[in-house]
Amino acid sequence: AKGLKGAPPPFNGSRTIRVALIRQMTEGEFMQTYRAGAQIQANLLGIKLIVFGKSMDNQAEANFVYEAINMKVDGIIIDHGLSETMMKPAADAIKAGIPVVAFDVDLKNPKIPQISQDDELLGMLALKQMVKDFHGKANVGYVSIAGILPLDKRDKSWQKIKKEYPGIKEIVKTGTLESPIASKNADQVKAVLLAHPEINAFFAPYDELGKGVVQALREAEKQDKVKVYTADISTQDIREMIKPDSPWAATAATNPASIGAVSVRAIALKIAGIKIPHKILIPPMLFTAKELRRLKIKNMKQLRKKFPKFNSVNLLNYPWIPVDKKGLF
Amino acid sequence: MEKFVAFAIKYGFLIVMAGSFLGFGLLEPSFWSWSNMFSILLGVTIVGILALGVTFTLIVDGFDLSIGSTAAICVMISSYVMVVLNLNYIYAILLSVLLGVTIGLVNGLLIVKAKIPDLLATLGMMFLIQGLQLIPSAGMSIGTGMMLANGSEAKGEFAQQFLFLGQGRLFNLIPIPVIVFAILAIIIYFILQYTKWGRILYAIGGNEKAVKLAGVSVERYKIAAYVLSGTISSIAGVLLAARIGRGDVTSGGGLLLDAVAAALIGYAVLGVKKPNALGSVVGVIFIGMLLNGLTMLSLPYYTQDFIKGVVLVAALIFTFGLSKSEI
Amino acid sequence: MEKFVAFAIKYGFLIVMAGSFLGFGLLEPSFWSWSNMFSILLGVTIVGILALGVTFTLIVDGFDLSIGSTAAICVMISSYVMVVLNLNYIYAILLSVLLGVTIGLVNGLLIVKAKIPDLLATLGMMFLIQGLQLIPSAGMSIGTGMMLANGSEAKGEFAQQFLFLGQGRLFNLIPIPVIVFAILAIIIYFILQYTKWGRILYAIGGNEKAVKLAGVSVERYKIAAYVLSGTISSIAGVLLAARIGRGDVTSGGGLLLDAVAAALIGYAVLGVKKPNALGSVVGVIFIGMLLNGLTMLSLPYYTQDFIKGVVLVAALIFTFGLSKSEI
Amino acid sequence: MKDKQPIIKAINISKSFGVTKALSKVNFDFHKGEIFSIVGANGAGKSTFIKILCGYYADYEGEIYIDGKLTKFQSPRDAYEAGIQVVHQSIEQGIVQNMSVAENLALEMIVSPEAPFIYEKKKIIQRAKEIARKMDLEYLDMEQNIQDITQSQKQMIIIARALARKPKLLILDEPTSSISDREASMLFETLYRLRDEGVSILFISHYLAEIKKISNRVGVIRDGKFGGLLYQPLEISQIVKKMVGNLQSVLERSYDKKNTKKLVLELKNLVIDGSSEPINMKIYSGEIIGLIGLIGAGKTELAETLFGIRNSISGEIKLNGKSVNFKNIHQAIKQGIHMVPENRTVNAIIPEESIKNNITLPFLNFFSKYGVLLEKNEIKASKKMIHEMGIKCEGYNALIESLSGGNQQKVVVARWLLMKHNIVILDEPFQGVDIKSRRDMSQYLMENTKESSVLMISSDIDELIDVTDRIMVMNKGRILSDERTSQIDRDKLLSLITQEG
Ligand SMILES: Nc1ncnc2c1ncn2[C@@H]1O[C@H](COP(=O)(O)OP(=O)(O)OP(=O)(O)O)[C@@H](O)[C@H]1O
Ligand SMILES: Nc1ncnc2c1ncn2[C@@H]1O[C@H](COP(=O)(O)OP(=O)(O)OP(=O)(O)O)[C@@H](O)[C@H]1O
Ligand SMILES: [Mg+2]
Ligand SMILES: [Mg+2]
Repeated sequence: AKGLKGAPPPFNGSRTIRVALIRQMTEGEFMQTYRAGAQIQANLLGIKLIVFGKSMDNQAEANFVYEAINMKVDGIIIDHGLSETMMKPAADAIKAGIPVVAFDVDLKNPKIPQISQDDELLGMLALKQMVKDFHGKANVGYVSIAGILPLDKRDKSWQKIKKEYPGIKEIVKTGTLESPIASKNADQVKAVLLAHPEINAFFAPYDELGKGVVQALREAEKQDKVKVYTADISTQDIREMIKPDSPWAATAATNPASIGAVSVRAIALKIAGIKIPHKILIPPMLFTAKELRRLKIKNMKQLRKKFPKFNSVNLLNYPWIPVDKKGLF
Repeated sequence: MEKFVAFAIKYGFLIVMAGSFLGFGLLEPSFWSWSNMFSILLGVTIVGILALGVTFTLIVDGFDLSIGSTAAICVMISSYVMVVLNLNYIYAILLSVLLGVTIGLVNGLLIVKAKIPDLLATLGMMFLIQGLQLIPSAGMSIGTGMMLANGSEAKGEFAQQFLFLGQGRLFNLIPIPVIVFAILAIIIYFILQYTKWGRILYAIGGNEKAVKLAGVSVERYKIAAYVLSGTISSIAGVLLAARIGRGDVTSGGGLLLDAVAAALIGYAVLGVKKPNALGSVVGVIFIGMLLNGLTMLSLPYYTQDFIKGVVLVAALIFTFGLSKSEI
Repeated sequence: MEKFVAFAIKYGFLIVMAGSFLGFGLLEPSFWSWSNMFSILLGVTIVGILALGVTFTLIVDGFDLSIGSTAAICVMISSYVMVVLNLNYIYAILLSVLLGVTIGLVNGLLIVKAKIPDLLATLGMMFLIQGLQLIPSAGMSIGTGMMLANGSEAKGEFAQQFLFLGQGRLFNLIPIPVIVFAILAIIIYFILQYTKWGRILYAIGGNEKAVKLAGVSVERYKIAAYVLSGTISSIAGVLLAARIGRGDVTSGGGLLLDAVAAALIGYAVLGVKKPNALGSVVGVIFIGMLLNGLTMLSLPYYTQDFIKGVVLVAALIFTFGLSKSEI
Repeated sequence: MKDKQPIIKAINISKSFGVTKALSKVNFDFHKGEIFSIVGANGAGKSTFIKILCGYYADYEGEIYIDGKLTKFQSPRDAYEAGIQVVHQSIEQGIVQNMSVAENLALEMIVSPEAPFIYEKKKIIQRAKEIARKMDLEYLDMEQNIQDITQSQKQMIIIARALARKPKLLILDEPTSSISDREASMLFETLYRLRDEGVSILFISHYLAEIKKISNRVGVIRDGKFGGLLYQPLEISQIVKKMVGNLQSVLERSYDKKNTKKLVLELKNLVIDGSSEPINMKIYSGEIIGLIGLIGAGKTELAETLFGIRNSISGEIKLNGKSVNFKNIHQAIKQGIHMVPENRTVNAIIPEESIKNNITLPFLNFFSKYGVLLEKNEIKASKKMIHEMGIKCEGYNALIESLSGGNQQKVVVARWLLMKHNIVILDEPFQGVDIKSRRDMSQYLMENTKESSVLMISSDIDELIDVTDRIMVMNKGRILSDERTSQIDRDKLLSLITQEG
């Protein structure tokens, strides 16, 4: 391996570094972009990234940690998962002398730095926009699924908002993870719209769910009467949001690619023996359809250009760590 | 008494269905609106078309586990052709259908020529396709603006004509996919019920050897059943791509089981106890109606599967349990 | 030549397996370590136990689609008992197994007494259980500190002894679930191969009517097969709960198809072309090994399904395609 | 020889299947040490009666007394325990596919409640060999799969198994319909021996000559009702009369044979497989030819070669003077060669379909236009066949499963007589068919064989003598004789059939 200028060992080229990225979910745009970001940062650092993942199989995820230990990798990134399941394997990895960092899963171990996107804030940003748009009074359809960790965290904000603003009423709750997620949710939402014509806003704190809602509104021809608030963002989402008649009002998001990159930087620093903070929080941003239209943003590339803070999270940056210049983050 | 039982077996399922239809409507009048009827139908088209496909293989006493993944790979191929390769949507459709035919043909050959049991062969095929669909886009969903391997962004778009297939409406009311579904259902019903091909397919399911000894090329018919299953699945895939407007890697997920459930429920419709096109269609509409109605009554989503299961099992006991038969 | 073909059919699969074992080890030496062997085994235990369960129903020429959801509901029940009800872990295990027995019994009765076709009955059951598992916790995952309906927090915890079942190791090397799996596999292998029960189950699969006329209570054996399938699935569920340490609603997901795949691959092992315990175990280990090895060679995850499918289909063609058989 | 008290007494037995009343108030009793035969037309209810007696149908009406005690069997097991052993009519119901020959023979050692828990192959094989000895089956490879042996061997295995249990009452439902004469005589010897040991035997057959030969008493079932008892000395004509009423005594051909002689099928030095000798044969129009031989003589192989299922090694098949070489069945049918295969359950019947659909199956091209079925034509054609062949059924739409064996066979024959043909091959067409149905079928063939011809394969001489114009003997793949039926010497024919080498 060719080393990096001014880098501490082992990044000075003394050997190949292997990092295991262990994932709970592999599908969905968020996950894919996260991975792309991690991969680019790993390439820049000369790290060989080995990705372990099987969609939503928690026990397999625990097992992957042991497989990584067997392979004697230099570091492990645990990307999502259940704390109960992943705590012990992660502790075992630490015991085996392999540094671990975690993203969006609380491993309750002082030796494991926790990277997380602030899900509660994410939900809160979108909801606050809703409160503003509706002046504190709205009949809301809530589309979410319990039992999924980030969604559960965003649910907390929803409960808070309801308490805080009694004018914001939850009329009905639906949601399904059956694939194809968007169409299945669209079917449900259409039924809900017929049964509850009074609904004038939707909170769908995950963009796949949001797409379903938007599709349903279009098919029911109610896109001008209802507004939709979601989380996450992608080119697909932007293209929908900027349509002149789009009911999609706002979405709160972090840039998964930069989280991926931050995760890899964190593990690299751990491998190099450099101390990093225990809690690393990636702040979300709010994007409204109005603003996107005003700035003539049509895709993620333009979004990243126009919002440098969103594009490149300035965390864990060291002079010897190269950063992608092509504009992914 | 005997007559009553016979009646119950024949019409029991339809009565339950009519009952639910009435019940939902009474509790929630908007359930009965035309637009809701079509939204139920639209919701079940993809699964319904797949159920029609799997019916063919069930008739020849086979099984096709690869239908869901065939539809899913067609979603990816359509998207790839339009978005990444930036080609005309006609190619997207043609390539998808061609792929469906090929998958069906390979299934058929594996089963008929290599004599691999149907479940086994199509299961292998299912895994294979599930893997294959991820490769062109390296596991990513395909949409305009996606990053390509060379770092540039995909420029192609879903053609408006293509999207119309999934999202358009006739007379501003009847969704195009529903029309496709209806046409397919009628054709398939007709073929199975009124042509010699249908007759022979059923006969093969009854006693393959006897049909062979009657001078029929059983192998060809069996292969044809799988080719049809693959082709029909690919049509479902094209419509699905047009509906979601994106090459979503997760799109194949629940399709298989839902389609199989519908086709199997079809056995109970009219008490024929055989795979049949009408039954598959009714089965799929029944499930769709149930989900729609229950959602309207705002039953929590997590009770819906349960109720679906209860009604299904009840209908089955009704149909099969009542008919006395020797072993 | 004939001999060679016979040899190939009998040992072809094992040779491919040994070949992959060698290949992976040569490319990645840590593949061969003991701890990695046990990692592979640990990774397949849950699916492996389920595959053993489904083998019983396959033997009597039936099918059990509800195994995955049975395991999943046992995860929820175990968690509910310990976390929400705050009871001893022994109750968690007992209740889970009781539930498994009940589900199996209901399946058996639906199939044998109500004469509902196996696929249909167990599919209905699958939906039903999938729905049922969500109801006690209103669709939420169950973990310590979760909010209960009455607004308080759940106080119970997963007992250490319970977690040990899933996460503990013997001699600090052999994972407990692997030991459970091995014991179950040996018992089931023995029953199927060397006792009259096993013989009778196979005989029923061969010709139910003949066995009935020979004076065997076929109904009882068939029900027993489903009860065993349910019970074994519940054991898998308990282990799964102990492994993940949480009542996770999504835990049932891919279990069914993976288990069925393993059991069906088992047909090819030693060329017996029948469901068998040894085959199911080898099948599941083969899949596990393949995935482990390929991951170590850092093949992207999205190519793994494809390779799995290719190897599966190839092994099948080898086993079934080579053996000539008359119609 | 008879005890006063019957060991089994069945009183007023009735049983219905849905609307079909299969049995109504049937009374029989069986004594120690006698052979009691039950006769009746196809569908009379014989098999149903037996299935009640052996506990297979628990929901019958009436009473069964065993040794004077009222008994109600809930399952076949109960009947076993009471000492009743049954060889059922269908071979498929007697053997277990997934098992070896030894396991099938020693099935009892595996399935009975007293069977040892641990399965020991050696003991099973040992026991199987003991059982096999009783019916001279030691030559069988005990470990081969049951699927790899012939039908008659399977039948012998089932019989051997039943004998091994030393039953009080042994029931045999048409045991001879798929075994050779030699095997049958061996079976009879065994039955005599058992009878003399005090076993009561209940025997069912459509071969009235057998019935006459071996029975002490004969009971008749007619249309599900008790049809009377007959005692020694028995007369076939008397049995027939009780069974089905008066039969036309001689079959007659209703046309003049002389002016129809045209060579339809000619075999020239046809070699079917490597070890067989060339076959030569000529069949003319209007002829009904019999082909007789022991089981395994190669009759079916010849038929299959003519029908395009197998390829011949050398030689020539000429049809209406033109040499033909069929690559598949379809081509054979196109050239007007039709064949009714042996073993209708496995080879011919589509169980879940109607009589009509079963009849028209091979000729759907004829009954359809652009692939669309012309159901009216189908109905007309099948109604005609049902009527002409005297198929007893509720109508053309009845499921074939609901017919009795003989009537099912008539449907299968009707299938191949439906369309014009040059020659129809009937492979064991009368297996399990009652005398009246046989007569009906034969009569139909005689009336309708004018431009075409019939090749009827059988292992029963009397069957063929009744119908055919000429009989050929096949022995180990060779045609040993070819004579006009009117000039045949029965004994000479028999010796040709069985001669060795
Ligand atoms: N499982 C069944 N379901 C409906 N009807 C049946 C069933 N079994 C028999 N039958 C009917 O009962 C009657 C008696 O049938 P059974 O088999 O006892 O006749 P059989 O005297 O044995 O005739 P064969 O000589 O053809 O064997 C027939 O009319 C038959 O169609
Ligand atoms: N299923 C089988 N397995 C093995 N050998 C067979 C089988 N069937 C037939 N044979 C053998 O093939 C040869 C010819 O059999 P074929 O069936 O033509 O005889 P057949 O005269 O028609 O007798 P059958 O009355 O049994 O039909 C014989 O040597 C026979 O033993
Ligand atoms: Mg009978
Ligand atoms: Mg023969």
